[in-house]
Amino acid sequence: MKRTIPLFISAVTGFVLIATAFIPKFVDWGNDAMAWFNLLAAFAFVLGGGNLLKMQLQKISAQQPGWGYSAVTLIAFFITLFVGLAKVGVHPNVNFPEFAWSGDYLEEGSVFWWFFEYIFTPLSATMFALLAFYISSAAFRAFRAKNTEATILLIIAVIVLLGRTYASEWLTGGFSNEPIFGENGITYSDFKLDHLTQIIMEDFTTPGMRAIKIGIALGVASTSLKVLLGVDRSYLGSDQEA
Amino acid sequence: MLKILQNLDRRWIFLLMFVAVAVPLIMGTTFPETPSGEVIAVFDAVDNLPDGSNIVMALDYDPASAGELQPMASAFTRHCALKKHNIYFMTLWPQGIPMIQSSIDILNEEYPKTYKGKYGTKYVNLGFRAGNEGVIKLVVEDLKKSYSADIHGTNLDNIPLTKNLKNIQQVDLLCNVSAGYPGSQEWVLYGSSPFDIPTVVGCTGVQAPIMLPYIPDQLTGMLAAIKGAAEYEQAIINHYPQLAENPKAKEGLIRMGPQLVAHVLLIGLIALGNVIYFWERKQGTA
Amino acid sequence: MKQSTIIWTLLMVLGGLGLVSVQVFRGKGEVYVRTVPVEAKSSSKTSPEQTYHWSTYQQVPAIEKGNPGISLSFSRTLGLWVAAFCTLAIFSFLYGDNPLYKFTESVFVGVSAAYAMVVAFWTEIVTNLYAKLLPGLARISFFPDMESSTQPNWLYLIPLVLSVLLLWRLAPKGNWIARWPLAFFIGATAGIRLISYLETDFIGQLQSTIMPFIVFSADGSLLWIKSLRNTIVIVGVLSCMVYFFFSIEHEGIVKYISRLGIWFLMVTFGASFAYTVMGRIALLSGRLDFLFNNWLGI
Amino acid sequence: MFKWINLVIKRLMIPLLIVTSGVALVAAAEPPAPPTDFRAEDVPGDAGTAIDLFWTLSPDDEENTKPRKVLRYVISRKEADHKDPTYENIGEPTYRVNTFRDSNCKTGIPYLYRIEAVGQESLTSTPVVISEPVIASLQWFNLQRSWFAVFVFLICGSVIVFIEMARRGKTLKIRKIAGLEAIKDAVGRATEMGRSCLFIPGIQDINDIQTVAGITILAQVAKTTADYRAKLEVPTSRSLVMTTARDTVEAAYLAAGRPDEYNEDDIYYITDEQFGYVASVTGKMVRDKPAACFYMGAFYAESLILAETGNSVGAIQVAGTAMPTQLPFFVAACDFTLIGEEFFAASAYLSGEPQQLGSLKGQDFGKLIGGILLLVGCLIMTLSAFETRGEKQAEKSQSFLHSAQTYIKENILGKGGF
Repeated sequence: MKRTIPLFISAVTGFVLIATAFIPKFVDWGNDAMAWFNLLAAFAFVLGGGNLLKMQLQKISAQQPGWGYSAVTLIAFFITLFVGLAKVGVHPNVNFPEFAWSGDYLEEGSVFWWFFEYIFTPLSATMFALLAFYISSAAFRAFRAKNTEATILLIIAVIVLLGRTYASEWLTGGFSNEPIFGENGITYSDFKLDHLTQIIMEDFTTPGMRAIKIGIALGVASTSLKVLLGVDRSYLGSDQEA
Repeated sequence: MLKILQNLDRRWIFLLMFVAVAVPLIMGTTFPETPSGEVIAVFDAVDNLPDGSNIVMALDYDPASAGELQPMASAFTRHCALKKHNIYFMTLWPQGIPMIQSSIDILNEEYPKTYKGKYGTKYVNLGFRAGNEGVIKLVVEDLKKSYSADIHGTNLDNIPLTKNLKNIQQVDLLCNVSAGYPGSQEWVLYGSSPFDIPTVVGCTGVQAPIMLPYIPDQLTGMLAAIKGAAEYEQAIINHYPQLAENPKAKEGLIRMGPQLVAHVLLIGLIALGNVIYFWERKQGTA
Repeated sequence: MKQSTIIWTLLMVLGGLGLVSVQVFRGKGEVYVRTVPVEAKSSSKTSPEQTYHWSTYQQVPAIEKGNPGISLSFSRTLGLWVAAFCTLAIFSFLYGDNPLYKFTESVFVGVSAAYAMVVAFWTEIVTNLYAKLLPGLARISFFPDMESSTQPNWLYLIPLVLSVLLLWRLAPKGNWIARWPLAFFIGATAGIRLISYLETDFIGQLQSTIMPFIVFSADGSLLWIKSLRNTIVIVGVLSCMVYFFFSIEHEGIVKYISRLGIWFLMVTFGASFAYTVMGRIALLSGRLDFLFNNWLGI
Repeated sequence: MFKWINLVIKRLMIPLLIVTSGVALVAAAEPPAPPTDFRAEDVPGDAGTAIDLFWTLSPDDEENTKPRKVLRYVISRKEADHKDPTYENIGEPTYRVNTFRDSNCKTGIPYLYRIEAVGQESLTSTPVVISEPVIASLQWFNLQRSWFAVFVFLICGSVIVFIEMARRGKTLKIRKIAGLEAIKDAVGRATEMGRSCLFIPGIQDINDIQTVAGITILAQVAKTTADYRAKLEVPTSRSLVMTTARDTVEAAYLAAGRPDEYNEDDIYYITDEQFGYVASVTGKMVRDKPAACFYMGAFYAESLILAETGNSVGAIQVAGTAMPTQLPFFVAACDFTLIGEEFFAASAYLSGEPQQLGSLKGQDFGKLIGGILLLVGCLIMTLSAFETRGEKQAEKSQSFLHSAQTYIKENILGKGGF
């Protein structure tokens, strides 16, 4: 009951969806399954909120260090949830003004919109902007040409970094269109940094990434197969958890 | 000297980085760009379509990546507006809804003749659906199972643009602007590759190398990072000089100034760090 | 250490003073809006003459200040300052972990969880579940333009049940039942991934890589640059694949091929490194752009 | 009163209208010529829900005339058997487009299609109707994907066969992985210096396959530290990972015969929050100065902060991850990095679990097929290039090599079917 049914469910769902690729008749079933899948994904957001609630409440009730911040999180969570679900400050749909709830929950000027625009946006954007600073200090303290591999990596990185800005024009803009030797078609301007960058991307990064992708594809396929066949059951967790 | 450099507080480096980005930004320095082949491919994909073609604009990013991707999304929107294309907006990120809104604002404010008040006949906002690749899988097979109504709750059967649309296999172009998962990779995996939907993407620098092998077979073209956005803006301005007056159409170009200074700073830091490293090693062995 | 702390604090204080002075003397950091009156006619047939009135506000550039219909928006000006405060509070983490950062971070966690939940609720749960199961109720509450003849789609009871089971995970007891929806979820993901990855990333990539080593132009002469580039790509893919082939030891010729493969990988990573760096800097300039242009108006 | 106005309007306006419309007609508007050769086909390999339409562009639909004579085409459809059939508009493709797919068909119903070209001022051409009704029929197997089915079968089959072989006790050989030696050296150096080792199993939960691989490698690291009597610390960012890590390390110490040296408190949970976790771990690194740091698992942006701090305290660093975006930073900042699949291979090698080994072997088999196909395909294309060298595009011979080349690209790897 605890293990057999889930294995059965996942196997049936998975194989039906695989079959949709080959048997047109299955496409409609597959679409129904995907519609349910998307609904479950929406409930996963609700589950995420519930989990957050549960964890923060535990922290607060246990008076763990920093429980005050948990309270802040909870307050922010509930206020946002309330203004979003209650459509605070939302006008009804212009075509149906007598339906008070027909408006758009993210309408410009509503409270939920305000939360997004003036709290969520700056916080998330700045969190990511911090990474630029970390990269700068890592550049100074961590990226060392310790071995051949790291040396190649750093040299290429420098070429691409320069080639993707106006620096390539400054440094190598003067390279002329004259052929280097004979009639072989290679000119000095082929060694401009931006052109080098292009060659690196097209002739070296592309094959490298292709091989990585081929490897990942095979890895994904074999992992998926193991899940569907019930060989890999790690997603079920251990029995103690239940 | 070595001692000082070895024990340098990293906050000084942070400050350097801040200055390197802030100063060119305040000065507003811009450099001329020449669109590269990849960007021209994207430009042509949008420009060579007949006026009034159907374009799905999937904006899968959030405010965290807007710094890099907003210029691309705006440029795509402007270019489509200049070509009077019909645009279907959608997103796989919950935070993407306001991002769509800013593109729609461009349509209404800068191209009122073609778009203002023409919701449903020239553009439609499908909004967000949960399910990541599940949504893509569904919209390429059966749009209305995923989107029964648009973002305003209007039934898709009551909207002229979507009334006869069974799925998005038949659109003329798919424009995707993406900040990660779900995004470009998923659109290629579940949309453009199995159903041969012509696709162009604009993606973050982090994703760009990962998307590279798909060009040109599965992807028509790609705008990679802020440089791609700047070149694309330049390509549009070259063809439609009226945009040169619009400062908003040069967002990406303006960002290339800080980019240059910061890149040079980073290269300097890497070089200096390595000099210290080899110096240390020499002292250690001596 | 002490000394540097003092220097940093001084810098911060000076910076803050500078910001305040800019605000005070230049009068920036305010948001102006245009009032747009809305008149909506009722759509119901019983009372067609009834109209509803309200106003919406449209943000305008500060230059239009003083024009008729333009007013200072208190809520949005406050918002701008809150946004600036949040930005600076997160940046303060660069100086060191501090209560201000922790506070804003906690707010962020709460707001983002609730945001995702609200959006998922209105877009997916209400439109695709509630409206499918209870179309009559949905029509009079949220979707007035739905066909009144729409019948409930009972097939959607299945995802409803699965969803309830999923939320059961939060219950203290019997949360093993949540494995059923989880199994559905995992099975579906595995099914669609198996096919699409093999089709696009395995077969598709092989197809794109099959090219001639040597290319001739239309008149039969050797295009040696094109040939060289093709060869590099093919050799690159093959040698990297050899590196990731785990069934043979790296001895003899294989050793050299895999060595070549690792160099290709390093070039790949070098480019990827540069692109990532580029992206991160763009994010920072985007944020500073907000501080300087939207808030300070420099 | 009304009548009078009506009369005036009729008397005055109608001639005026005629005159103006006549002028307009003379000036610009003339209905465009209709498109020709309009035909319909059932879409192959589908469930009988779609019909493809093709036509030759209207002669007025020219590439570069302005203003355009044809703005769009209007396609309508009716059911041929219906009692009272009327054409319904089903789509409006733009100018210069000559195909349309109607995806809203019902299986088995004959449809008639009609196309009109629409020009300036909504003037429409004479309609063109397909000669006989078409039926969308259901196919039981999508033949276009038959070769793909072979590949799926081969790859999945080999994974299953190899797992079965491993279960039956057959030894599956995996090459030596250099990174595993590096782990030993790093622990050895930490012992020499009398400092601790730090192991970070990524920031994802235990259900992530990379975390699992990281924990497998942790077992090996723990075995080595137990042998060398070095101190091992494992801060985790998920509580479940902590529990698993404790079990793993305890077992490793037990196996090494030093259960008394295992200290549960060295494996602890910090916080789920990404940056909070990093701040705490880096703080600890600066204070304790570990001599060896291991990063094995799923990492995001924190990879570089961790590696940087490790470098600044002079630790030997060994990393392993399958995150393509973070690999460059680890390679640049660490002494040794297990790259992508190598990381999983190391885990399979160490754990010896049949399912891990079997799937690794199955993937190798897939790579072998891919590699051979790639090499053969490229060789055939090269030979064919030599064969057709110098021939004009038009007279390219349909030799065996040429058809073999197209078959590989279009049928085996493409959507051509058998």
